[in-house]
Amino acid sequence: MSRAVRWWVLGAGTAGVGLVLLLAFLQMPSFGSSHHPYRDAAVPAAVAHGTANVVGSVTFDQRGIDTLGEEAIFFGSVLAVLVLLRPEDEEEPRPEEGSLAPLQSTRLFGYLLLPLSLITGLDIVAHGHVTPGGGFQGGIMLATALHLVYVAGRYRSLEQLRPMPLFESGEAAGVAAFTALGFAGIAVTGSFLANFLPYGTFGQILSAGTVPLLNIAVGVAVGSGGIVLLGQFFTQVFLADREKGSGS
Amino acid sequence: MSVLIAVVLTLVLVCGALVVFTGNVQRQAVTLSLYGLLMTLLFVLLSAPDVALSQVVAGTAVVPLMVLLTYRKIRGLR
Amino acid sequence: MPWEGTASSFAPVAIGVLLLVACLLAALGKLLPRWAVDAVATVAVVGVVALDVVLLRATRAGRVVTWVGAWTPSRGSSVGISLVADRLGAGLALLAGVLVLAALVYSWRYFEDVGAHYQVLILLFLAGMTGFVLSGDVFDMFVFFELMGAVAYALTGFLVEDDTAVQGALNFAIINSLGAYFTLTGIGILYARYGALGLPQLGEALAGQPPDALLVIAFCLVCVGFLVKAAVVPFHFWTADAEAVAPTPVCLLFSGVMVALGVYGVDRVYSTVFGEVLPHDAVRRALLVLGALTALVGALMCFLQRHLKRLLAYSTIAHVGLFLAAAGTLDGPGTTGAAVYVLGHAGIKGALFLIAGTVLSRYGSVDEVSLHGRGRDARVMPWLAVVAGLALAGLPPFGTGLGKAISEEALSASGFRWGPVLFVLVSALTGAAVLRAACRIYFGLGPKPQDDDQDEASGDEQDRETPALPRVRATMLLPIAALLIGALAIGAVPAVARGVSSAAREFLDGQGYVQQALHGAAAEPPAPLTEAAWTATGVALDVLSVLLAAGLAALALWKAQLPDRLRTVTRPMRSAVAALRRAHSGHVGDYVAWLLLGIAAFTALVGVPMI
Amino acid sequence: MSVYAYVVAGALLLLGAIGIARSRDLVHAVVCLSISQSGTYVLLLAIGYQDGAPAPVFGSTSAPTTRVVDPVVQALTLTDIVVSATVTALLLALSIQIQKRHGTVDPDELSALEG
Repeated sequence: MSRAVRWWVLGAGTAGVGLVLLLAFLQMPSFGSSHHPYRDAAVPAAVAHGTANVVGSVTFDQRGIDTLGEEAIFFGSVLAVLVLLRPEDEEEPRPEEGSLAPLQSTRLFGYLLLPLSLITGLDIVAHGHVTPGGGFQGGIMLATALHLVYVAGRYRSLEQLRPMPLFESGEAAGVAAFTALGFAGIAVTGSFLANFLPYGTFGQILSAGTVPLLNIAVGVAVGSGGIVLLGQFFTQVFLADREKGSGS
Repeated sequence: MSVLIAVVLTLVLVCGALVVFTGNVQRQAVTLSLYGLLMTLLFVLLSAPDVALSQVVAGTAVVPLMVLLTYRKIRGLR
Repeated sequence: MPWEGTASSFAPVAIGVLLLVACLLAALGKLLPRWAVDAVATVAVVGVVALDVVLLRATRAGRVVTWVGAWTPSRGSSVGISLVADRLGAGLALLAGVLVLAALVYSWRYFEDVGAHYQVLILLFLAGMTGFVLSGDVFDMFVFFELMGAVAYALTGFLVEDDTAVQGALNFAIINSLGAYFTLTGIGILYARYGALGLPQLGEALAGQPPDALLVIAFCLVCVGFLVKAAVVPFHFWTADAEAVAPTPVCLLFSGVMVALGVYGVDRVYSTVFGEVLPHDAVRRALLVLGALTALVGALMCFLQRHLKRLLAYSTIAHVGLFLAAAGTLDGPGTTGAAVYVLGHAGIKGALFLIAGTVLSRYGSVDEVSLHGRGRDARVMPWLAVVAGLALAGLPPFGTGLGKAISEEALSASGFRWGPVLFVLVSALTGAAVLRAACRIYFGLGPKPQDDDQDEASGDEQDRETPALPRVRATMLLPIAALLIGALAIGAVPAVARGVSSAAREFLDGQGYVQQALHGAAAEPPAPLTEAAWTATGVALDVLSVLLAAGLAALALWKAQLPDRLRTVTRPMRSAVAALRRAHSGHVGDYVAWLLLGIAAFTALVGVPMI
Repeated sequence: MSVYAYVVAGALLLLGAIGIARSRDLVHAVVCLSISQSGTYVLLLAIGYQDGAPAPVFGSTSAPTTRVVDPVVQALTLTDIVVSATVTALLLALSIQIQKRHGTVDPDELSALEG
């Protein structure tokens, strides 16, 4: 329909939905109220399972199948990007060489920050059940940290460091590990995704039963998935430069 | 409701409008990154550290980077 | 305690197996030959279908409740997520499994050069549908809804070489995602006041609450995502774009079961959470109005199409309107009619999409006009197409005819005289469109139509999805025949309709759901309904719509010889139709505008009469 | 002032939708979609907030207490942010393919799917 009609429909729709939302917001408990029934049950449940980071307990222990679903969405989306950006026959990805060499300072900071950010990422994954963080955040951090090699060096060295098939199967392995832990729950206690490991001492690294293991599985999946994702987009950009022959 | 949260909420709203109403995609990616940072600040103020960490990693770094790479690819194809 | 026991782990095992096999195929896909990938995927789906059958039998003794992670309720409350499989939910999961199996078998020969990624996406799609149907937690339903969505966007744009595929996929993705965000807003509003996400917990928390604005708005917003997925007017615009371009086996899944899950989502949320709070007649009126509108728009647009897959997509929209109208009566007979109609329609529409796939693979186009008489050499396919067209119009004893008859009976019994008229007209129009296309392509009936209007999306530039096949392979013919026989069995075997009626009454019993899921109360399934069977008026109305369909098809085939007087009659209608056609513009901005207006209108439709 | 946070969330949701409707570039529309989505994050976290309550993470110093900000909405939001980054990547990949196939990403020129 013409732009003018679309404006009218959009205007009416926005006004209507705005009014609807406002009416609902006015009847909701006021911002900052202390009325949180689900929290009153979730915090003791997390403490009972020895998980200091209650968010981690809710994500991986109390509402585990939600996170399994989110993992599957992540896995499906990365796969979809692989499918949609698969190089057709006339485009084979060969990055352009001889582009601008990075400044000396960038090289220095890049190579200094690389191990630092990798360790931080690993720490955030491993301590997901004790301090803020977890598999999702740590995984993406690891994925972006690896690309410091490209920032500080050349794209070719990054390519050698990350063979794509390894990370594709790494992502599948992470999701499979998460599901396998779910089945282990059935084997041990008869209930899917149950927290069957000992809960350890509250607040220590060895605590919260299966939550750290699930965090690590998610860290592996999200880390490798992130690398595959960014790799696909970088390959696409270099494809364009090769066709046009322009500097990258 | 503390004044600081109200201020940051207003900044988030203004920056969101900025992202929506920037026509050029390249500038929009940079504004999106700024928007991600403001959201991170808001989540810290709402005492949600996990979500702030998630936002700073995904919303500030990865998504704008992919938007820029997409923009570069589309401009290259034109 | 009623929550333990082996039956309670069937649902998570089904989802887990699908995910594990998907990961296996994704990791090893490149190393295995194509037949091995197909074999592994098919065996996995057969296993899940078997699990669904066992789960369905287990639900005969009452709902199978699974509290994931051993978070079984204590003193009537739990922080965990429940998967509640009642007979209707398990039946829909089984239907999804069977259709995915048919799609996989059809894809063996249909696609040549597809890597393991296609099978992995299909397995994830089944995991999403199974999880959505069996979940007893509204946020969990949202997560599996998103999983179905993300995988569906990829499957729609799978054939990236085809020009229109990717644009249809992006329109589908943007509109579905926006709808999902409104559902999440509704969940958030509900969570703010009641602090619960599980359907049983919410049902108990809402019982006895006065129906104020927050509850009406929360219900309407939660339904938005489901109504978009169900392709209900005015949220339906993405459907034709997506289904016109998606690979044919994927269209079978979209039209066969995915849109029906949207209607299921609305009904499940209403009957378990809002059933005691929002007055039935307000919600009934809204659903009936939306259903009737969707049915009419879908049927009219279906009759106007010449692109086979768009024709079938609009026919699906028309039938979703009928499902919503039938289920909108919110009583036993209506829900039974809708459920039987969904089962019958899944078989018939699935077969029709697969037939359209064979037309595309043999003749290289899905444009009815340019394929005039091209199919004369086909032997079996023409008769399957004609039978499927008649069955779509409601030919007894097919499941579609029985579902239509029960629904008409339910609507007129609850005082909506226009119900039977709507059902007969819409099924006749959609049946006529299919019959017209089949006769024109396979039998070359009617004069060769000249290409009059060029602006319309003809199916000519539709790229061939596979290299030209000399003749239709057995693995493509088998699923078509199986789906048709299945639809026939649903109508002919009386036990099916009786079982569905008992399942429908159990589905509507929100209190029983809460008591059994949260407090472990034993629940024996209700007795079947007597109305769930063929009746004289039902058969009469079915025969009437079949004859009407045949008449309309003949009229369309030989419209060139019509006397001019008759054509002037349709002059004013023509401008309205042109406006309707322009509204389906393929522009994502229009679709977003209609989405927002639709949300406001739906909320007003439910809420205003209650003030 | 108790609804200001919710109003900002609702505004972001609608702003994104308006952005998609008026957009002349599909990549711009995808970014607007992610703005809409961030609206739902603000709404969920605003619902979970409690005045003066600390974060729901207990260290060796802070003893476990239920007087913390709601952890459930945080769990829902944190996974959603990362996962939706990949769904946005999926939409960006689709828009790259649209550019390859149609030579344009402007929805007005793309309305080829007429009728």
